Amino acid sequence: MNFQLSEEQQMLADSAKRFVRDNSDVEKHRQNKKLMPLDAATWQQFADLGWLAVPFEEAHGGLGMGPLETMVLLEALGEGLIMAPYIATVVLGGGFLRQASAAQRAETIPALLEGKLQVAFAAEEYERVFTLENTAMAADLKGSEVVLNGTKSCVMNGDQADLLVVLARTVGQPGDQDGLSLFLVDANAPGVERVAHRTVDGRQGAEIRFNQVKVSEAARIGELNGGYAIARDVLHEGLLALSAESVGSLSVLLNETVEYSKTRQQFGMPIGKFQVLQFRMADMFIAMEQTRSLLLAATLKTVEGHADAAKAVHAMKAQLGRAGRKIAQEAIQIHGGMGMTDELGVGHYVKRVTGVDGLFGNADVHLMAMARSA
Amino acid sequence: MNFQLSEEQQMLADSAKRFVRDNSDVEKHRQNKKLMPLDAATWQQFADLGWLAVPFEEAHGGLGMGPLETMVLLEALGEGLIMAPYIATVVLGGGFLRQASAAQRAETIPALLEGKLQVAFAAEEYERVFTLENTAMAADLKGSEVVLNGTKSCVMNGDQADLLVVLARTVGQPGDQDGLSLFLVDANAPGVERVAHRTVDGRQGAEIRFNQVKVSEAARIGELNGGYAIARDVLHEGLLALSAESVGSLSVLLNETVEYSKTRQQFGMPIGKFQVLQFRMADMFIAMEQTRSLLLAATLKTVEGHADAAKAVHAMKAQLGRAGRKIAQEAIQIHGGMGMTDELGVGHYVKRVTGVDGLFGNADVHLMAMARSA
Amino acid sequence: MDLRVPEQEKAFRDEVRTFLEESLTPEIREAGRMVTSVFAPVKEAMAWQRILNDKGWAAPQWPKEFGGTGWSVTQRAIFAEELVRAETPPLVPMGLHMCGPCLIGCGTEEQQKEYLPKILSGEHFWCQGYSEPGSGSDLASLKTFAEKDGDDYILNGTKIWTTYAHYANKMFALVRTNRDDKPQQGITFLLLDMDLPGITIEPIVGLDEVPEQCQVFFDNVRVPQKNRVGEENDGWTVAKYLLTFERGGQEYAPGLNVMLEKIRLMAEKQQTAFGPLTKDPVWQHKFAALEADVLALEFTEMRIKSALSAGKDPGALSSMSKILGTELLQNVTELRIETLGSQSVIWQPQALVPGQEQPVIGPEYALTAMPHYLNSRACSIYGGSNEVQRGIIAKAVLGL
Amino acid sequence: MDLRVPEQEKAFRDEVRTFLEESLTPEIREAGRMVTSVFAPVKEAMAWQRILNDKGWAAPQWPKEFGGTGWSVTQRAIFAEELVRAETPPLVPMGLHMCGPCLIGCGTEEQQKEYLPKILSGEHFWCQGYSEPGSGSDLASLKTFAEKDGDDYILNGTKIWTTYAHYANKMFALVRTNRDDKPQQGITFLLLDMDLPGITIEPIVGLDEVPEQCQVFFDNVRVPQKNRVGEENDGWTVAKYLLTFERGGQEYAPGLNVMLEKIRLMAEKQQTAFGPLTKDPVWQHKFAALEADVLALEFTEMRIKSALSAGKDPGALSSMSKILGTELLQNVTELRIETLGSQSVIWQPQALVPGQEQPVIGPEYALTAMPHYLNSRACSIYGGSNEVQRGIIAKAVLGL
Repeated sequence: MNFQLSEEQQMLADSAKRFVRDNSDVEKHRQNKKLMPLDAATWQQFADLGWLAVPFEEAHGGLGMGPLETMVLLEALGEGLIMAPYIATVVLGGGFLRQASAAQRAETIPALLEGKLQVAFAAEEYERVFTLENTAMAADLKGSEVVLNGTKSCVMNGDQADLLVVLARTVGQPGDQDGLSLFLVDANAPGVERVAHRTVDGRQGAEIRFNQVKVSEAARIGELNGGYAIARDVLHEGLLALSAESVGSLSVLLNETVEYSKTRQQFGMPIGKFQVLQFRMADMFIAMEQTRSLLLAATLKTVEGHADAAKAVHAMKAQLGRAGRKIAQEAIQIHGGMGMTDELGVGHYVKRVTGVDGLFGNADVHLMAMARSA
Repeated sequence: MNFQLSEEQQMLADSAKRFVRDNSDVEKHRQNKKLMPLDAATWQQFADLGWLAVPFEEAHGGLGMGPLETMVLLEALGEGLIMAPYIATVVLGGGFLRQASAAQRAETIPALLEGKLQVAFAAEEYERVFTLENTAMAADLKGSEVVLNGTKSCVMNGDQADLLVVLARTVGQPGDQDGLSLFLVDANAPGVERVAHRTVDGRQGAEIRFNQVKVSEAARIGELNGGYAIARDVLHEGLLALSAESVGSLSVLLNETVEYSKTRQQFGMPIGKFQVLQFRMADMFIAMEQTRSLLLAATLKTVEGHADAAKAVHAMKAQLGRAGRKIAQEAIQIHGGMGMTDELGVGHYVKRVTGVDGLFGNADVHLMAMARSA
Repeated sequence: MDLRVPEQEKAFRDEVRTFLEESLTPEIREAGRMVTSVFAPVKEAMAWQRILNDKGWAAPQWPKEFGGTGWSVTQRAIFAEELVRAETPPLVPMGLHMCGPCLIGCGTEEQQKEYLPKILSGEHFWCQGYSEPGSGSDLASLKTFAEKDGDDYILNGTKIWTTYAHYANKMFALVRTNRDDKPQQGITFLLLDMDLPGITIEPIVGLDEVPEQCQVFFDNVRVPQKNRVGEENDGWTVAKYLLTFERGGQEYAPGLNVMLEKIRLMAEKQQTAFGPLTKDPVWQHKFAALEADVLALEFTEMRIKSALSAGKDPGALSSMSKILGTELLQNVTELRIETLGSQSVIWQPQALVPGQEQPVIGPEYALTAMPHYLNSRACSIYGGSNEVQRGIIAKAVLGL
Repeated sequence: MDLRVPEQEKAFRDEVRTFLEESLTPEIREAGRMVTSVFAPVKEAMAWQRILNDKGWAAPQWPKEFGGTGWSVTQRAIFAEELVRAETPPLVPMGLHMCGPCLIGCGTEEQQKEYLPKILSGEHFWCQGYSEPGSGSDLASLKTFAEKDGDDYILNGTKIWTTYAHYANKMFALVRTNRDDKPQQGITFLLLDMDLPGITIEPIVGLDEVPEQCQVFFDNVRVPQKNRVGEENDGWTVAKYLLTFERGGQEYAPGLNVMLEKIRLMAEKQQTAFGPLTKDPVWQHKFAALEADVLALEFTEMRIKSALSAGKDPGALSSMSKILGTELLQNVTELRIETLGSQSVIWQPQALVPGQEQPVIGPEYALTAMPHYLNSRACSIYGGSNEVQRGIIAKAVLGL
């Protein structure tokens, strides 16, 4: 058992922390009050730093790293509230593309590594509580083609994506794990209509409507009706990354709250001297460290293929929701009025953490998934 | 709308408070570490004070009062942690007997009013989460007789009872509201075997085994298979009484904790000066007053026959469990080591409040019942 | 004890309902439905106030001689409940609920005659200049100074969290007039025009991207001394009069019940893999726990009204109702975003501006959820933070 | 980073398991299963200690030269985990875990030779005389006074919450030897015999009706000065040495995991109207939330061990593990009584006394639930209350 970073991991962490020190996105969160195009310069920097290559095998031109390195990188990005769509394109997108056919891989991965391809995972649907198996959107088989009809909601990075990974139901009913299939769809294909929107956390997504969108057999990832297992495994890597990023953000929320409480004077002393606030900040600290422990648990169990890895991932996302809610709410309450403003960084971290619980199933969804995976 | 006690109710409250001032049972809770016989003298006092007659119609020799007066009386008894089995015999027992046939009433109510009859409601069963409809114990019809076989658990006052009200299943499956029937059974009838036990709250109950116990048709209360509605309504009155008693106990727990915190010195000052403890006691106060509000809601809605009365009763029992747990735990924590002793009253109040949540369905059971009665 | 409602109160409720039915315009109704704050959009709120004022119902809590309605405690509660149930936009409170009562209690007859009718009509739009950057919950530490100069005061300093200062033409403010007194003394209650030379207003953008609050700067602003309410250095007494006036405080349960019912309807539309979310026991459990809390608060508030009607001081119960009301509001808005999942993550603050025509992305009912969740975090901060409120219970009620 | 377990550690775990399998008697196993406190029944706990001592495993945390095992951090953790998983009764800690380390760190060679072997063998049964009626979490305020008189100290005062004083033949105590110093100075660490003239022991009955704690009175009790550990007035240093010795503190997760698994098995037996309780989503939700908390704590404790193994100070993580471990224990015992409903209300403390033959009323697995729930409320009080622990995090970790 060993919780020390390897030399390579430490280098990655150092480089990410350096980047974040010079490039915090908090100011952008303050300024962006309407839909913005992708920050191409930052994305190119990511490519140049080799970060886009992290989770890809060396045979595909990648660095041959995995969830541990993604964790190290994302935690640093979370500290700077960096909004580049790394999880959508590299972790989720890359995760699906690695499972795609040789032809699909050859067509996509080099472009992704160069920073020329944006990807989005179209999974959620309106008025359906998110779990993969609750997917309802139908994909109808017409000969060797598949026809997609329906709407995907809140597709993160869906507004910028060149390529969509669409989860749809080829047979069965919502609730069935069987009968789901995954398709790679050109985001600009005929019949694909995208309505871009901002999200509460300062990022962007899209509602994506599919109107008689035809895809060929070659566009499928994995077996017909066998998309569930692939989607689950890739999503779990996405959740690991999302949690790593959030742990970075939570640590900033805690630190900024503690520092603010040391300077803000009320009733003749710094509010950090009030015992009630001290205890609440101690509880914030505990909640954050417990989240970090579950992040380590879920990431290491996944990397090493433990039987209870999936359960640990669910536990982590649930903890992230619960601890994130608590830390965010306390951060605002302790900052008082200042915590409610667009001016201070704290509010933007709060909005990110709040948004994260709403993505890919909230704490309750994942607690129940834990119960089912027992 | 009016929340003031009537003159008659105020007199009852005053007399009960006087009794409790002179007769607190806290010392008995300290002394009784084994099974004790009924405190007949206290029970006779109850009879002499007219308290046993409170919920009976004047035609039956009662005072013609109802749940409001029971509330007033029980809250005072709860303040003194009085262990007399008023709820078992008068509220539940009396509630069932009032619904019994004229012959049954004539045979039982006068004795009850004189203090000569103890009653118990045999409802719970081992390894079955309590709801009335979850009753499994079977009552088999053999001609005009019914034969009872099985075991009832944790029958409060079951050790002292002369008369048992037994809820059993005449048809159907656990989960069905239909098919339950109620029987009056002589506690000393052949085939009835009672194993008395103490309960955590300093009271007593019994496991009651029924071995080929035969009862006649005349022993049934209400229609065959129609026991559910009667049991539900009587149980709701029992829960109102239990909650009123508990509100009395909770108010003592709060007061004793506040007073203790004013005298106990640590780090050079009374612990009640520490802001963290002040806030926690403020929250205990809020929890207690919210419980009192729900007690009023449930009692008044029941008395006036509002459509949502049953839901309010469930809300109250749930709140009692949640608030009681919180207040009890804080009372111990703030008392420190002294709260963990048999010596101080506080521990006995804690044990009562803790026991109450376990009786007739805990907070979760009643929250789900609320959801079903929506 | 009983919950009975006398016939005349039922008739009164019907009268209110009929009036609301007839006089609420579609624009006002929409603004009410879309509210995500205790402060409604100004235009619609003021339109609604004018309608109410025409009926004589703009300030039921005022004494009849100043334009109040003369209603009983119960009638006022019924009226407030019906406004909430009809989802009317809340009236802007600074004039009607804050400045007005202070003038009624402590203003001169001249001040009362000059200002009260214009508060009712909405001609004067007031903002409240209490908080300062250095004094939030600790008002006694305020520093904005008013120096006497002839018949005027000359004001220097700054106020913050001044709701709607950018819409206001009047401000009532607490300012320091004596630096030597004890902190709570030496404070004076002043009325001033917002267009006076030397006043600068800087809106503060909130988490919901709405500039609801402002910071206001005073640079040698001349305010006539006749604009003082009460004695010099005695402004604390004027400000505290409001507490006497609003004994029992605000009722939260009616609004919470409306929100719970709306959440239940939203949950019915959300499909899980096992049926609608309303059939999910975990959701039911959370919802029931909140329903129980709100029912308890409803009866706590009834106990307060019952005491007030009987001419008694509800005391401790009022102290806890602000804590419960605000924290349950926060819990309810939290359950709503949980109920909506990623639909609440979609961010369209522009769609909440009344009258805008751009199509909404996602279910329209999801639109207010996240802004309201975020905005409601402020409820436990302003108006005496809940830390201050718990301190009051500990000290004043429990004697700690 | 990895969770890999080296082969030699797997082999060690097997060795421990085999030993436990072979050496646990039915009586000791039963006492372990029935434990409702951190303190096991004395007779069985001491029998178990003698077996462990024969194997040389009674005090793995001690240095090898004093009778320890010389195991690594990981081996010690494995050993502790296996004891918990086998549900062995916990060893009485006052000698092995409290007094022993103080003597190892601060005792004279003579004291070490005299006492340590008898701690291991159980010949000396120690109790801890720290708390006093006036000083619980505030140890520095203790008042029991030791006056010098020739070669002796003369002790007067009283100690409280002295676990198992009525079984003990030795006490280690903190006593005041100088009233003029600052509170934390002027305290001396003394060893004394429990049969000295002038000592009176009064057992204190707990909520679970078990007299686990005592109050001990000293009336002119003569203690030889050679029984002092460390310097006079420097007892605080001796007592604090324990913190250095037990860096990282106790592990809670293994025991919590055992309890959770037992609760799951109990829940499987409880029938709701819709199937076993384990299929009830509300129960599942609560259980999963606790499982997540315990898994997090397990990894927090692994992070502590990893730091210790690397020779680093786990610092802040240790401060939080006592809070989490005790509060999760309380939550787990609470879920157990909720799972058992009225079965946990039946009160049979006599049935918990090892070896008694009276039949149990209700399911036997329900027997320990309520006593353990009640007893565990003490965990957040003793050993530095959780209020003290949160204060440490606020001050030492967050710098507040």
